[in-house]
Amino acid sequence: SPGKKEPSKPSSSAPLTVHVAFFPNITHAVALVGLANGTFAKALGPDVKIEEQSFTAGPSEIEALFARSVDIGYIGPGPAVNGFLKSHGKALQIVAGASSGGAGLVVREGSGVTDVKTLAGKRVAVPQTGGTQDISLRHSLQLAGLKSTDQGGSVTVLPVAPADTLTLFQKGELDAAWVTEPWISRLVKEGHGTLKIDERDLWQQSGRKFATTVVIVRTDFLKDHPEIVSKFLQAHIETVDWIGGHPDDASKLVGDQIKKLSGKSLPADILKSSWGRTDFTYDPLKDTVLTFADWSKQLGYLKDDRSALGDLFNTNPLNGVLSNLKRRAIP
Amino acid sequence: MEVTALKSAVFDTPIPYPETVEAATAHKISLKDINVRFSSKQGVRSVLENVNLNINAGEFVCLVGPSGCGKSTLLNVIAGLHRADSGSALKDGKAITGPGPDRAVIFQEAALFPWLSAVQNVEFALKSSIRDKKARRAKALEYLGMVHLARFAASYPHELSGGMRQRVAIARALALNPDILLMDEPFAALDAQTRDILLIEVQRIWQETGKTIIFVTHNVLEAVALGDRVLCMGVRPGCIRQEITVALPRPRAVEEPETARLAKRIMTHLRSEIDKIVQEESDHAARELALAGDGDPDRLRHTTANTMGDGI
Amino acid sequence: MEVTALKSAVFDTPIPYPETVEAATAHKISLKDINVRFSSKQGVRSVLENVNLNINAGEFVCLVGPSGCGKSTLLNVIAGLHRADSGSALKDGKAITGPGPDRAVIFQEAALFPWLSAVQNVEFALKSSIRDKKARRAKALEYLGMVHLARFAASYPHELSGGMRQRVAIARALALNPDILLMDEPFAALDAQTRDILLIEVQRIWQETGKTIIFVTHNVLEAVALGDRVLCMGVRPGCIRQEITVALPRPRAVEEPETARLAKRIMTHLRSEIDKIVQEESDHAARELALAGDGDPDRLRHTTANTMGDGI
Amino acid sequence: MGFRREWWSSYLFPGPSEILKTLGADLRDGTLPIAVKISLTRIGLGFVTAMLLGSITGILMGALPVVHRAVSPLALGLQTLPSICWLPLAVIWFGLSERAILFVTVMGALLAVSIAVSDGIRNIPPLYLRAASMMGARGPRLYAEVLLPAALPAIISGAKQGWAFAWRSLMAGELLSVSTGSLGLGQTLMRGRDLNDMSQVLAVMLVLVLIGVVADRLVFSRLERIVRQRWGLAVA
Amino acid sequence: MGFRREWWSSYLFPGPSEILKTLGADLRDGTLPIAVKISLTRIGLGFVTAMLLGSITGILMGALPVVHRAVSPLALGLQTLPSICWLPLAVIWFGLSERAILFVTVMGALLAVSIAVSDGIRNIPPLYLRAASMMGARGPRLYAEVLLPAALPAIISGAKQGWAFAWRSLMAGELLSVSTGSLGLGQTLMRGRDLNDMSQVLAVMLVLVLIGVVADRLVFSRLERIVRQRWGLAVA
Ligand SMILES: Nc1ncnc2c1ncn2[C@@H]1O[C@H](COP(=O)(O)OP(=O)(O)OP(=O)(O)O)[C@@H](O)[C@H]1O
Ligand SMILES: Nc1ncnc2c1ncn2[C@@H]1O[C@H](COP(=O)(O)OP(=O)(O)OP(=O)(O)O)[C@@H](O)[C@H]1O
Ligand SMILES: [Mg+2]
Ligand SMILES: [Mg+2]
Repeated sequence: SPGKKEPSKPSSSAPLTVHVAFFPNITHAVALVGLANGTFAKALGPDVKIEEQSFTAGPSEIEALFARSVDIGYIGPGPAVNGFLKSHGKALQIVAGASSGGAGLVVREGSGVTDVKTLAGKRVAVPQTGGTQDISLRHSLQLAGLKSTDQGGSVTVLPVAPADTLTLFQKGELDAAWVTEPWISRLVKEGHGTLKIDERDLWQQSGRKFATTVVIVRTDFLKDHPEIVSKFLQAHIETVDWIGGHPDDASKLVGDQIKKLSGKSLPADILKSSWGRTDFTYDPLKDTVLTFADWSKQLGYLKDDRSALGDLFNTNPLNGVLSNLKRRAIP
Repeated sequence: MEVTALKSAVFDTPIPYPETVEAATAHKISLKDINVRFSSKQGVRSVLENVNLNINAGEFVCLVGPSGCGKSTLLNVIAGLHRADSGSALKDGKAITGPGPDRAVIFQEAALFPWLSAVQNVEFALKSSIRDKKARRAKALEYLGMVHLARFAASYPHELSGGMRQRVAIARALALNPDILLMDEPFAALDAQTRDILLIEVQRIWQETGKTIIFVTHNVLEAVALGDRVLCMGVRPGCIRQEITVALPRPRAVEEPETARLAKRIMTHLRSEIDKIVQEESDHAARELALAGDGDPDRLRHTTANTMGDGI
Repeated sequence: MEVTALKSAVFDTPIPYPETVEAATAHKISLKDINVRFSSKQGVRSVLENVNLNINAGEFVCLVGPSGCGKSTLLNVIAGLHRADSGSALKDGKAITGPGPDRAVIFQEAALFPWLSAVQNVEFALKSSIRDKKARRAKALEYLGMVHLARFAASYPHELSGGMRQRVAIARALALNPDILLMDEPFAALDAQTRDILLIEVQRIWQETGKTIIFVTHNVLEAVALGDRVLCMGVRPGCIRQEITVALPRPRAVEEPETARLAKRIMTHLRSEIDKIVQEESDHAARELALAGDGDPDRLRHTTANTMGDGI
Repeated sequence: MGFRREWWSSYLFPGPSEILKTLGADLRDGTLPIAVKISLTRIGLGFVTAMLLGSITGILMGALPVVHRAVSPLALGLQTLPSICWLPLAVIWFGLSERAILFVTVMGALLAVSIAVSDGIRNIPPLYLRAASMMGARGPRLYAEVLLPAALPAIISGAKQGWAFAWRSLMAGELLSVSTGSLGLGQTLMRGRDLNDMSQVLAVMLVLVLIGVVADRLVFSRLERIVRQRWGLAVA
Repeated sequence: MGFRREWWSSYLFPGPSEILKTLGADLRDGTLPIAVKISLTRIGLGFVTAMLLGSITGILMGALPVVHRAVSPLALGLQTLPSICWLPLAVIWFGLSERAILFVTVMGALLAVSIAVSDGIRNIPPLYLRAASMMGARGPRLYAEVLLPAALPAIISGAKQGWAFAWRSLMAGELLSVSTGSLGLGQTLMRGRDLNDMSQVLAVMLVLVLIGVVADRLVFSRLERIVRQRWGLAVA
């Protein structure tokens, strides 16, 4: 186990501060639980201060990381890839995974949609053009031989803020929506929708897993403080394990944290059903991220292909910790 | 302006004006027990106190008095631009509730609309009486010509001199063709010659149309030359101190000795009033001086005496 | 105001003023070939044309002329508030490049700051000369007392009557204690009595301090009573038509026959000027009438004749 | 850690050449011209509507003290609301339609214009009002021929504020995606931001500033010049 | 589908009782009082800073035609930029700190105030300027004792616009994550919106409007009354 701080470091008596970013969201449960339980603090020791940074959108978190105000962050793979490419591979790297699942296609009662093929002529919402759900939807459409209206097809794909999606669902202005939790649960409950596709089912080849949240590290920070990143990842793994072993305690804790951070609690039933559709893992699910990138390139959202993402993943610190724990390394 | 024969007759009438209330309804304008007060940080200031005044239809009444005695305020009350704190103001026996084009005012400041050219300013007054644009323009130019400003019809107020602005205001008021003309020192900014010409014009209009005119002036000779009656106002409290009926034949000329003699009488009346003010004011100023520089501009209070005017 | 002995001497001097350029540097104010033009939508209007004028230190010069002839414009040029289009304007031999407190102006409109009380308005003029607040306040009140407004020191401009505002402006200009006083009809809004008192005050200041004063007035008698010289301006083009040196002993009274006789001479000079304007204007107005109502207020053009003033 | 406070981050802020490249690309593939056209159409409609409605409410607030007392504080309160407050209402009332975007834009500028017009009218020198009422001008004629022109310099200044509010609100309103074919500048901006594509964001910012400059030169400054000249406000 | 155009839908839109319940809950658990306190502190600082800086730049723009020609169109262009454009700059320059939020707030109002002050100064009746220059007032004295007071009615009106801009910008600026203990009204509002919790959104809107009303009553209207009375603008 790592020793005390290197004596070679400049004699800054002030404790080092690590800025940890996350969303007050179920898919970010590992961060919420680990911070609440003190797992991270314990692992980093008294000389390192953790500053929590709560975000609501990936791009802002990337911006803050670019501005060196974030060192380690929980974030969706989309913004992580964008951030990596926009900084020409210099700003950040993915060092671990955090969650999987929690996305899918909800259709409105009475819309007549039964599967992807029947989306022809319908209006479908996604949270954001070029985002993960948009890519998943368009790829699924492609597989079903359909196209969106902007490509000369018949399916109207609309980027709509999730909050508005519910309203528009209720008003009958949308037929379906490809969204993430907790919106799946809310569309089902409050919008009388049905979950027609659980996105996990589309990823049979990776064991019904695909990256929803990953852990990124600012590259400079990793260079300067590899030991802190390792300690952080150790705590991260510990927390993933703990969540697996204590799902009820964990979900309750997450609910409390969301309430504390955003001033607003999720209804218990929404929390519960969202929790059920989300998996937690430290595996970055590299292949699924790269597959997304491929689709993204096909759809014209990305200019670069897979080859530009060579250094996106850095699993060395994670694998170091895993080997210490005598666990199987991540590819 | 050459006048051949002049007669004079002066009647000093005591005030309050001794008409009964019933009779008041027969007058064009009837003010009864008018009081106007202004309240400001310095407290309440009584400007008009128990002013009683009846004016017959077709009368030409001149108003003279020291600066700040309430002449403009009195005109405003009649115009309906200022509501008296108490007392009744009637026009044709009906209470005056607000301003109206039946009582045109020539304000002390020209009060032209800066966004309208001279001729447009006059046209504004004609809008309700003449619908047809061409006819309205023609009429407006006619009135502008009357004040010798036809050449400046298209000029905007800021392109005119002070006297020219005042003349546009006169043209505008005349264009309203009102029942009653309230003129507040309308010729103050004009040279004597232009003034004379306009005076003749105003008298002609008055005689031809039978308008009722109340004319504020600082020129006592002018007042005598114009008015059927000259009202001398005093200050503290502001009220009509003297009322002089001028029974001279018209047209009258300011240069004539008869007019001048009458004017001199009025001036003597006024002088005592002004001497009083000057005394009051300089006493007060002297008192202030001792306390001067207490730092608070809004709280000037009285103290002991001092001499004045030797500080330059 | 009673004057015992009067002598009179009038010299009509031809213009342009026949001084050499070299000599000009000896004058307090020296204007040479001043031209002022205004351009507006109606084209370029020449207001002052080749005005030449020299004024000695300590001189009291009165300026008379018909409304709109360019008196205020001439004052503005001397004040440095308006730059002549051509010609040179010198003060003490140095070119006038802008306004300054050495040349105080009493504007035709009072031009008080509405956010300052009467006394504060006067204090504004004193800010650079008196640092101490108490002393400044005292001095300001002194000047206000001079115009009989000490009681109204704390009043804001909109709480004052027209004449009172004008008096505050006079106090403010005097407070500047300038080298040169440019007074644009300063007493137009005042009653005859107050006017007389202030005239005496101005003359006293002038005699005691040797200030150079240029005084615009419409009252020719007043001009004669006050001025070392009376300049008669004319219109189209605006220039100094007549220059009359008044060599009467002081103090002079407007009531005296000698003064009146002199005034009458000046008025005769002026009348011809004004008759010319009236003729011009009414010709023009008549021409306009035929074209009236063409709908475009900005494009008034000439046509045939018509009679005036019979339309009411 | 020494660079925590650098003033120009190359990740976040691409250099001018990169911005120009993005601008060029956006121009060539038509994204930008279309976005500008769409947003200008929307702002035109929204701004004009806001000016009209705002002038009417402003006149009423300015001319009638009762209305002013009742409405003016509320107007300021409502004007402080960010546009995202109006988005849900827009969606509920107008669905995903151009009218929803128009609604958000108008709501952004309307009360700013009202406040400016009403303040402008209340600051008219009383002398003009006295002259107008003396001449018997009242009702619509008083409003149209005296109050509005007298307040015009203030109204033009207020219109600029309204213009800025309208743009900011449009940028928020365009987050409502009406149809995939009609991406305005707001959507282009947001997409750049969503993709952390700062050169895209800066390119749109440049275009926005440019539109503002042009609008000022062509409309506001010109109007101001005319009005100030005619009103005699131009300092010699 | 019969309800497509209803104006108040009970399931889309909470009734007053539900909003009151939310308000009550927010008050009881301290969310709202804390958020109000935090946001008021921020707006106070931001607004005052914007007024100060805006007045200075506005005076320069208003008094110096050269500066006006150069800066005025740019000011309008920059003022149209939505606040999200300033967020990245704020993060780079100030990190995730209170100062970043302050920066966004100030940038939201600064140019609006500048424009209002400069327009106010340019609309001053030339007579006052002539009187002032005749009395030798120039430089700082001219600015402080003549230009500012003469333009004050216009400046107060502009301050209201600045106030509205500042709030809207603060709402955007508060989306910057600062530290978990300092949730302002902006974050509360955004959370409500993110969760489509309309009763929360409406509760915050109510609070915002209320603050606006109170600010108008306590500050702006009061100032206006004093100024208009003293300037003699109050219509009799
Ligand atoms: N800004 C301007 N644009 C166009 N013409 C102007 C402007 N200012 C003044 N004038 C013209 O200049 C002429 C002289 O104006 P000025 O104010 O000097 O006259 P004045 O002799 O003072 O008259 P008054 O006795 O009426 O005050 C007038 O005919 C006026 O129309
Ligand atoms: N709004 C006001 N507040 C306080 N006092 C006022 C107000 N308006 C007028 N006054 C006072 O009323 C008095 C009379 O004013 P008014 O204008 O009627 O005088 P005036 O006779 O027309 O004088 P002048 O000949 O100077 O024009 C003055 O003393 C003035 O101070
Ligand atoms: Mg008066
Ligand atoms: Mg003049």
